[in-house]
Amino acid sequence: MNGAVLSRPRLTLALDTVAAWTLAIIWIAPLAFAVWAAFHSTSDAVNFNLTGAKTLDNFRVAWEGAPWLRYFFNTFLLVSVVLAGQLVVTTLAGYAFAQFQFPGRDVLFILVLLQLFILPEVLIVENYVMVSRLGMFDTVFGIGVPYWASAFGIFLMRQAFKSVPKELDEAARIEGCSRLGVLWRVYVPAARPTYLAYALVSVSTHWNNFLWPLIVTNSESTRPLTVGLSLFAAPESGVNISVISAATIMSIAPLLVAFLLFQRQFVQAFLRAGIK
Amino acid sequence: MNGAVLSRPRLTLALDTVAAWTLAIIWIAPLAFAVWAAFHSTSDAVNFNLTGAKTLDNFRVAWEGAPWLRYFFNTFLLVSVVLAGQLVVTTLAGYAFAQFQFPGRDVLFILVLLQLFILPEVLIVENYVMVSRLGMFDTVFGIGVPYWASAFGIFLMRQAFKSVPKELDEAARIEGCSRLGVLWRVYVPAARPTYLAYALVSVSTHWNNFLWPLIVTNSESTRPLTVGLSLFAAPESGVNISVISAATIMSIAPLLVAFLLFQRQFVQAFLRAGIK
Amino acid sequence: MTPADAPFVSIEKITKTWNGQLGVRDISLEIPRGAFVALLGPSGCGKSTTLRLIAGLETPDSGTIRIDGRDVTASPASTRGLSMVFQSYALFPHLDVAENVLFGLKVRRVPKAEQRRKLAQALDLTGLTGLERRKPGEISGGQRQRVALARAVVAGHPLCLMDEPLSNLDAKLRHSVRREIKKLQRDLGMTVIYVTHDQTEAMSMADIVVLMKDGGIEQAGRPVDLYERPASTFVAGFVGSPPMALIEAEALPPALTAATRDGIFGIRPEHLELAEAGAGHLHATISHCEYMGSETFLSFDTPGAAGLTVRLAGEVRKAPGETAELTFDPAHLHVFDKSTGYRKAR
Amino acid sequence: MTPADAPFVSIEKITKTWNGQLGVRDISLEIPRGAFVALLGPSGCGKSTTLRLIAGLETPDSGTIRIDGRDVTASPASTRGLSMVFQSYALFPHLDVAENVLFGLKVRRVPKAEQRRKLAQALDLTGLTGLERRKPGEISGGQRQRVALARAVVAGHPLCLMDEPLSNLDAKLRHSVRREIKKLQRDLGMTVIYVTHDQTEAMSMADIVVLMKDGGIEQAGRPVDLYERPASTFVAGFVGSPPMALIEAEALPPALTAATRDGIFGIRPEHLELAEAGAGHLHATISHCEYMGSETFLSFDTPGAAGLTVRLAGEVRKAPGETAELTFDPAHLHVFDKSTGYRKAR
Repeated sequence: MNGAVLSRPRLTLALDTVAAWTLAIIWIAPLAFAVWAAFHSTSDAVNFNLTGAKTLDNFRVAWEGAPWLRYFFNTFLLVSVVLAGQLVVTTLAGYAFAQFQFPGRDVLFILVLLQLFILPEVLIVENYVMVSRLGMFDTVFGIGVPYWASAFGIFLMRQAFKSVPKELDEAARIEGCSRLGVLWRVYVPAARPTYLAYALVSVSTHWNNFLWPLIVTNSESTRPLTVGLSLFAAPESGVNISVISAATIMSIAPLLVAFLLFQRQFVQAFLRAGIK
Repeated sequence: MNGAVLSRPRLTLALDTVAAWTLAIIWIAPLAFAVWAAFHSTSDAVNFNLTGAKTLDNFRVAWEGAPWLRYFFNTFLLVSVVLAGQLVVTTLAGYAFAQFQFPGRDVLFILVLLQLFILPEVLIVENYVMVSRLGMFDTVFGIGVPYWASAFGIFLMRQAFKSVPKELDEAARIEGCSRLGVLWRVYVPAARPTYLAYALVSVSTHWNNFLWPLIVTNSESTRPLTVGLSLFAAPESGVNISVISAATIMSIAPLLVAFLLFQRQFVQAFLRAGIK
Repeated sequence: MTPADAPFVSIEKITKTWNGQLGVRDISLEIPRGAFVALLGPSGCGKSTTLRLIAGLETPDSGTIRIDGRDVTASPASTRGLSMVFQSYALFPHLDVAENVLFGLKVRRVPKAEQRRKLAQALDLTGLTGLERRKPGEISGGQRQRVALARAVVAGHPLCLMDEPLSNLDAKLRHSVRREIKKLQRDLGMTVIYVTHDQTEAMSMADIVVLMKDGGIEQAGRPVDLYERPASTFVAGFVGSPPMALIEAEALPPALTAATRDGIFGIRPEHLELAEAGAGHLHATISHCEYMGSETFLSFDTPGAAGLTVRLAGEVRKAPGETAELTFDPAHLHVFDKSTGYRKAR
Repeated sequence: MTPADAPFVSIEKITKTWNGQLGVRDISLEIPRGAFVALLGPSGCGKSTTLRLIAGLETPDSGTIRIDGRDVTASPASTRGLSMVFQSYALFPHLDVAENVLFGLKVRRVPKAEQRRKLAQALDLTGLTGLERRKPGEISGGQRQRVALARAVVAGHPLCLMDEPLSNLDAKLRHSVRREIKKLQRDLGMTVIYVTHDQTEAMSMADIVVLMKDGGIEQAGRPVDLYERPASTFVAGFVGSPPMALIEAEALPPALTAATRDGIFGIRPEHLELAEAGAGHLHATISHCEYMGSETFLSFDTPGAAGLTVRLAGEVRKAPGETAELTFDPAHLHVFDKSTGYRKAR
């Protein structure tokens, strides 16, 4: 888009840049505030005293306040179970919707879309009854399984598989591949950026998820980070904003570190999934 | 994909169909249970008594239990404010990311992606502090504004705009369009299916959203449906599963009706946004 | 297994429709072993459908397809023992050149040593040696085309299907790759079925040209048969560059057309000449004057005659709008039936 | 405003690079009003870049572009007063045919009545009347091409740029649309700058052919100049179908090359003939035999000669591998400098 360097649109460009940056700053403000509060005393934090002394005390207090290692492990297990199930289910379902003609396909696809409308949160009472009946209350599977058949994931995979040129499918079949062989050797590799992008979204969503785990867990051995954090931060426990911020930063630190470390790959994955 | 009708993959096809239907049934089970429970007495509902008599009592009880009309209006206002803001912001930001080369573009895009990782829910305490400082506590704008700069929406629009052939942009410029003219006359119409699909996802997400409105509202005049529903369904209020199900069905009825009425258009929008 | 003179590929009364839309109708064709057969025709004529039916990418509604004597009508593509070159080349973007070429051998679990040997051979044959580790996105269009060819020949299948393999190349490259494909086919003794809409490709490469129209076969034969004895006005107007002019009886002197007043008369550009005033068989107005370097084509408009063109050596400068007279040796006239368009016995 | 004989479009010492990658280097070109100019060359030669620079879709690093005497080097595309036909046609998929054609007039807020009048005119000119309400997805490739043409002519801009407008059409259609474009240009008196990689298109349509190579202009002139006096071996090998054969001095009898032992000698296919045994200037092996209907091209391999081809009338059947002798009139030899490739004065 070299046209953007033409003289006339320069003003538009400058305005756009300023707007974009303002937006970004507003956006990042809560995170920035959390980081800043975590390293300062409560009085400095609530008074926005920018010259206050830095301290690590908040982290020490937060760390000692709850079994964080157990929570980290639970969350890690949870996102793994969710992601593994999602990858299998969305791949097979996405492939079926993208490339097969089977009876009732359109009705099924409408049901999938319906899930995008009626989010599980609103049916939380009914989901709770279901999970209890299936004996999965207070287990990692109980938290994870309802998310396996992710409508968004199926939609995304269907989209990625649809964008694979039909000739590649046909060429693979002529070269001797079975239906599943074509899926494995052609579609899955072609959708790699989409897989990576989807995995990132899934991991971060379930790392951050709160409401459903809160309802379905009631013991320390299954409780994920977010629920632990909310218990820790509940008004009854009497901890202050700085300590809560420290605990929050601790909870999202693995995500943040992973994001910063693999930034380039993440961006690539999103860009490439986006270009298709 | 007529190849699917070949003799050998018939078995695969049959298996796939059975699997897809099983999946769909498990999927739809909570919703089906909610509908069923809403029309039956509590004892029939919890005992899964399939022969129990139908009743509308639950709806009567639920309707009288809370100011639902006010809640519907609040939710309607909320999703409108959110969607209107999102359409403007995601269009401009998506266009900038897709077609402009400006200083700091990549850093900004990384910040956008970061929002996909660090969901607002986890920074809920910090968001609360921010919104209170800006004087938007307990207002519709307070609930809605944090969602305007939707990372997912920006990403989606960028993707849709990227998929517009460069020649269309160039042809419009040669025919006399300015930069904004090109956006309005070429990119926005080309992205129509994406807009429709995104609008549907946004409306349903914010119709269903619960956690943030719960925290940011504390009066009947701003409280949306979901928060009203949760107050109504809270254990302290002592209502039973059948009445809760009736209230739930009532809350999501507008979405369900809209979905069933405009099914064909919705599916088209998703399919066409998907084909790109 | 089969007698040596049996056709290698045989199609019997194949019909294929989609929701009532015609693909091909009741076509039959026999292709001898080792032949280069071009399926030629305008878009929508059914040539690609025919190729896809042979490949097994579509199943016919009725009819039989035999390859090497075996009835493959219901067999999936993967078991038909053939290779195919796609218009888009259909290279796997995530695999490098070597992996693309070896794709089929890997699927069929051919031993590694044999894979290596065949790869070296195929790359050598197509002049790709040294590019093994490049991805398809990193090589030129012409090189991609060769990778597709290498993948088609590496398995050593005796039958290779090609779907407009040259249409994504530029004019220069098209000409040289045309020769390479022809050479490859001859050297390896492959049977090639080649789909194209370009009569130049079909005429210059094929042993047998099958000209299709509206889902049926209009004429099948050697290139020279189609050129010198076109079976219908459609063939006459499709083959040749520029194609045959078609003239109504009324536009010609009665003496020439006395025998068949209900005919359409065809004449090739090379058989038409400019005549002195008063000595021509036809009066016409120049509509276009196209200089091609070694020759100039003068096109004419006149009522009752379509595609009148004269081939003149070197540069000739004439302005559109001038009138001229044309003459020809009546022995070169082709006669077609006016109502059916089919050739009349002559 | 400008004297009648001033060039309509003039390009002066234009250079454009992308991150060090060459687009075009220091090219200058003058285009008279009403001319049909073809920018010809292999892919990557800079012909499309030149067109996009004139259109205002790219800005040059240095140099000046003038249209109708006005310096437009820094003007955006929308103010240059020209129209463009894209290779992909660039029709807006959400607008119907009429809205596509009128797009520019609507943007410029031309009165409705005038829009209607111009639309009717443009549709009539391109034979699209009756298709006004169809979407681009509902019409054929050839019709889409016409919509793009109609959109280009409706505004009445005196300059129209075309970027390989025929490359998405099939061979038959390409030939007829070629003539339509030429006729349109002549009838409307437009100045057309036409990019193509196909020398046949360039030679048959253009008043001036600009042959480009590696970002520079190799030769600009009338088609007959390029064909009969190619400025370099590149031009000789690019223009003509088949192009000129290029022969090293060592491969020819010393008597013919005595004057210029350090030359490369070129000869056109139509000037080569098969000779009786012992009477030829060159001995060569037949490598390909391509039947084209009205003629057959025999290609030959021999050390020191590239692209040796003889044009023979009608069908000639020769097997590759046979040897033959070739003769020619030495007056038809073109002589090029061996080291630079440029034509030697003759």
